[in-house]
Amino acid sequence: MTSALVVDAALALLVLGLALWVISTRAAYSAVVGFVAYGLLMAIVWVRLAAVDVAMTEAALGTGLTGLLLLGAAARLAPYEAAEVSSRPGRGLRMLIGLLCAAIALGLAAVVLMLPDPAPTLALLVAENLPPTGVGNPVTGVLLAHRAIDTLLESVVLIPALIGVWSVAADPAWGGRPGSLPRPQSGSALTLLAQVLPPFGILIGIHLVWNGADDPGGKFQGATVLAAMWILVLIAGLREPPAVRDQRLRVLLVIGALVFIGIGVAGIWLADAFLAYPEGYAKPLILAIEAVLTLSIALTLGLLLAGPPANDHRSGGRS
Amino acid sequence: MNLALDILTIVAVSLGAIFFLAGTVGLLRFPDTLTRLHALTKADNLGLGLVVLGLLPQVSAPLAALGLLAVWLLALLSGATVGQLLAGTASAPDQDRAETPARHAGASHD
Amino acid sequence: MDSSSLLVSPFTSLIELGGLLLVIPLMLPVIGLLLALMLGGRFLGRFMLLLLLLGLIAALAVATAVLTGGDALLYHLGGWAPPLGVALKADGLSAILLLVSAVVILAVGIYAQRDFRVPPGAPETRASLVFWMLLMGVWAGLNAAFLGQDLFTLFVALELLTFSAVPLVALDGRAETLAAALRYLLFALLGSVLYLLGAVLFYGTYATLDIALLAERIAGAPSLPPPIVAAAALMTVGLLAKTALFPLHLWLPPAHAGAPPAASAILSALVVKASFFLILRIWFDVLPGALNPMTAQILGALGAGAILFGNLIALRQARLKLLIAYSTVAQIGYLFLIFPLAASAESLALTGGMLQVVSHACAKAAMFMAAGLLAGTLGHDRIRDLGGSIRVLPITVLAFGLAGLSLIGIQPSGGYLTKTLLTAAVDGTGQWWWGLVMQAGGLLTAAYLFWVLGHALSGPPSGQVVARPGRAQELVVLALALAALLLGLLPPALFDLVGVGRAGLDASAAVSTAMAGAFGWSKLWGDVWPILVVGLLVLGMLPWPDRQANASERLAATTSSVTGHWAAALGAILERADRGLRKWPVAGLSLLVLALALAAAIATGS
Amino acid sequence: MNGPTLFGLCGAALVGLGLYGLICQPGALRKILAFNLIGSGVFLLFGVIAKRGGGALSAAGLGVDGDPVPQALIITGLVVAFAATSIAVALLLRLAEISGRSTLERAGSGSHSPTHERAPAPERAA
Amino acid sequence: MTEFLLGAAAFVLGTVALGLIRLLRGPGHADRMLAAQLLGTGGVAALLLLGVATGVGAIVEVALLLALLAAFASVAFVSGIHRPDGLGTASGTEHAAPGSSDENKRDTP
Repeated sequence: MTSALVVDAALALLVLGLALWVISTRAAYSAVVGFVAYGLLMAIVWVRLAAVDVAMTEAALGTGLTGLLLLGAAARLAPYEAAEVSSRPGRGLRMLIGLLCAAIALGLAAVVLMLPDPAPTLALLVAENLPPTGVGNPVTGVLLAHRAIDTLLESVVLIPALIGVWSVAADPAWGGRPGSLPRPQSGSALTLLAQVLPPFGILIGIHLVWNGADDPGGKFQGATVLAAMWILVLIAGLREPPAVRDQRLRVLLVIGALVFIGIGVAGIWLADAFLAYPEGYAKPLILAIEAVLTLSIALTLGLLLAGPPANDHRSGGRS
Repeated sequence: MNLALDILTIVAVSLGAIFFLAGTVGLLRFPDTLTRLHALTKADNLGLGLVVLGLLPQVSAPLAALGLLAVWLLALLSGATVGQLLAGTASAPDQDRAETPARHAGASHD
Repeated sequence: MDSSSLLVSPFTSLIELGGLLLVIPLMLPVIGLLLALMLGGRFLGRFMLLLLLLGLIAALAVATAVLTGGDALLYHLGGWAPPLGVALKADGLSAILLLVSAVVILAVGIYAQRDFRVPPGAPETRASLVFWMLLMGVWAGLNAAFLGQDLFTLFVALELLTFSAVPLVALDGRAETLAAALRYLLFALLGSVLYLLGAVLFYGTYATLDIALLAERIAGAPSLPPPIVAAAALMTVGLLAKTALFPLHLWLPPAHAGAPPAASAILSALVVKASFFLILRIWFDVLPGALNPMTAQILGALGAGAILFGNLIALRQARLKLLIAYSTVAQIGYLFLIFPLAASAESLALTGGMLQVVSHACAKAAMFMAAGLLAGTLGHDRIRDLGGSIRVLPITVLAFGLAGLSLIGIQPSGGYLTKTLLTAAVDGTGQWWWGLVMQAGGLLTAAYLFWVLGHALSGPPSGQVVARPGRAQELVVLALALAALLLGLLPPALFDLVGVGRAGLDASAAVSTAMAGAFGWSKLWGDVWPILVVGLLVLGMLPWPDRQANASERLAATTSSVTGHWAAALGAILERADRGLRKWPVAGLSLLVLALALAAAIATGS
Repeated sequence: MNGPTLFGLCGAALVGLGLYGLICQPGALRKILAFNLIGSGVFLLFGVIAKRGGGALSAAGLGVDGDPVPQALIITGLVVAFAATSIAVALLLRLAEISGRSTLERAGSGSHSPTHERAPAPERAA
Repeated sequence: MTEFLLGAAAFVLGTVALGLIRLLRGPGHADRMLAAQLLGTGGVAALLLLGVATGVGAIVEVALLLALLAAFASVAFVSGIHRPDGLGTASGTEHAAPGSSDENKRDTP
């Protein structure tokens, strides 16, 4: 097992080095590039920790979507960056804060070493209680049956987040199309990529959702891939983002959570509890919820990236 | 037979690893962005291809083998596109304008 | 019993649902949030009002069920019992908070009908859709935080709350409010991530996140394991950051003062209470035995600091909304006095604390909305230029004053009852210094209220009326203020609610002992005369009509002659200290120091 | 020393680094990045706990590798963190757009102080 | 064979980590992104090696996702890098904010 440990040590060092880079480098843009690389490595770390579902989410969200969001922001903020240095805290204060942060990190490290051994776990309990849910992937079972409320609330949380993003729009622009994405590029390579990649991506996304019931994968991962493909098409200028006032868009955004709640409420009569599934129907219901949620989440994630509504024509700028 | 496949794996994976090394060296030693870009896209795509080739005999399920190939194809496709896009940026007529803020930021850091 | 059947009868069918009843307050706002996006449009406000009414009925039903049943309502979501599943629970504290949120949000909903209506001709406006949706989001987050029994579900609830509250701050889209919202968001995110870290350590030690199971397992351990010590410190500090307890209050004044009045009311009255409630949950439900004297004294000291500091800074504010925001900083402090007092007088302290939550929620919502009406009518909220506003907005100024009486703690307000109970607890524990802080806090509160009211009452109207407020708006503000003022007259039996679901807490007995002889003329006089003295002092500093011409010189002269140079100097020093403390790196430093200090305090006690 | 412990220590260090960045970096975008680092460190700790829990079981020959409950919670947490990041970025971009600054504090003068509004406004002296 | 594959994974990771020096040195954003891209490809290779070595089939899917989204991030980078200069767009009106985008202009006021 020594070479496995070498891999782990290399990964841990790389992750720490990149984190240090992200914190300490001067230009925000370089820090963001470092953060994208960091996300990539974290995906590998998750694989090393036997958390393949998490690795997929990290690869899709941490590297892909967060990367686009932050790279775009860094590019747009670059003109203002030089002014930041002047409001940096003084050296003494920084050193004091650094010392305290180090103390907290050391304390945490000590706590990590003092965690009980053998570790307490719910893995066994989940395994025992997986059959009634009808799914084979325990993570999916936990997300959609045992702790369905977290997943429900979490898909709901995305809606206020989206409203928060939309809320910074200028009043006259309300109702229009989101305007934060990079302008369409005329480069043929991008157009080609935006034509070739999405079919692959959509296939992978659907595969992830469909397979997520029994193998690693699931709606978040699938939805993220779909969102990324959609954004790619938008960046290439092949499609326009939908207007915020669009009624169909709004229905699609909330339909996932509403269906989830609807099935949950039906569970009160059919299975004696809110968010319970009637015996024997658990798996099809879970798959149905996942399918609709994937659609809503993919749209929401895409729109979170697309930013607040701007004046109707995207290249028209906003005043 | 098994031994032959294992040897194929070892050879291909080792070669792939060496290509990665070559790509890294190229990235570090070549003088400007454009040459680094060309060195990198060739080396890492070949490296990944060789690794995939080496791993193919080690997986039993045909679906897994397909997955491996798909990974490589995807990397090839995106590598080529991104390479072209980056090259377009680097060699655009108004390159100076494009690169100025970057250079400034980088220079002030070094 | 006749009275109890009268109480129950309207809700019989709801109460029969048992634990399932809890799903209604949990899901109603969520459904409202989702439908609001789908429907949008001109009549959103009316539709939301309907949901708010339904929510109030559900909250009333929960409170009735908890009170008459005498035990907490418990529900296992999906039929999965913890540790695998997630439980909902409404004990007395949850029921009270559900109810007060429903009442305050309904009041705000009525108030906001006018502010956020869609002008004729427009299909929908940004402000209207965003406000109503996020109001639902806040409500959903609050209810989930009050009902959740799982530390991670509570984390998601907190995030739902934060994501909904932050954009409300920046609703008007000015640069200052955007900066305030961003500052609020980033500090709140720091708080939530520390909270999550604590939850992770809990899971790593006991493999469950359920509050009841954790309490059981921790009670069974001989001493607190180190990860739990760290978890308690991190979660407490994270939640303190979200509650904006001094000295972590950097984000609160600009955020609460910059938001539209309806949003300020919600943020100040309710949102900060959710994270406070989780601190209560952690210390009284998860770790009931671990609150050692040193930890309790630290929390109490921060509370005392908040009371003194917040009130003093409030006194120096020139803008009404900022004054009210700093008053919130101070009022949060009272909530943390219950930690040192709970050691030997748990029922008194907890009941007092809950009363403070309720009365402050009503009073502060009323004050922010009253300030909103004043600002909307006069076109500004500068205290010095409020002259004569009583003639323009008599009901509003009256409501502001009545709400203020509750904050000062005059009979029969909720604030008075809070003070009585906490003072009884102080007497019981012999920690006289907290009593001193409360007295000083009351007097300072009186000072700034007289300052504002004095300006509002005196002089001719000093400006033109920009717009007339709606009659419904004024009445709803008055109703909330009256609710805060009359809270003390509630039948003592209702205070039983606080003790429901917690062993050995007989709230109403403690309350009735403390209340015996609390109301009466002699007592009232004893409370009122120091306040009158303060009032006279403040009135002496006011620019009266006959001296209007050179009011500011007079003011400077009186200030220097009556209270002396040292007061002005002290004020300036405090203000600088506040500005320093509210700098981001300094606040971050305070947070780190607090985390380490709390960890040390918890560790030494265990 | 084994892999999970190594990553656990790494997670602790990430929390410390992120805290430092969040507190000391003046730029708001850098603070957002630092918040993501802290979050990632916390998730990493949670992942280590999941792995340890699974390890104890697989040592007992049960063939379970990792506790699915923390893994599910991490996935939820990652999505929530992304939502938080997107709100923060939207607020920040708008702030920069209309005021030309990308920091929480005004450069030089320290925090935005309410006392700026204390100056009496005499234009209403009717 | 497992040991060999793990060793190869460690080697590839180490090599691409070396490439991160380019991240430190820059000098341009494009060079930094190249380093990140090398890390992406190398990471995918390392993942595949790890997946086969440990026999977890689903890791291949992680690699697939990583490859897909690394491409996406690069596109984001390439389209993002134009923006401070308004390159590739007809109008640069979006950045009419103070100081515009030009380094030199910013110093004058």
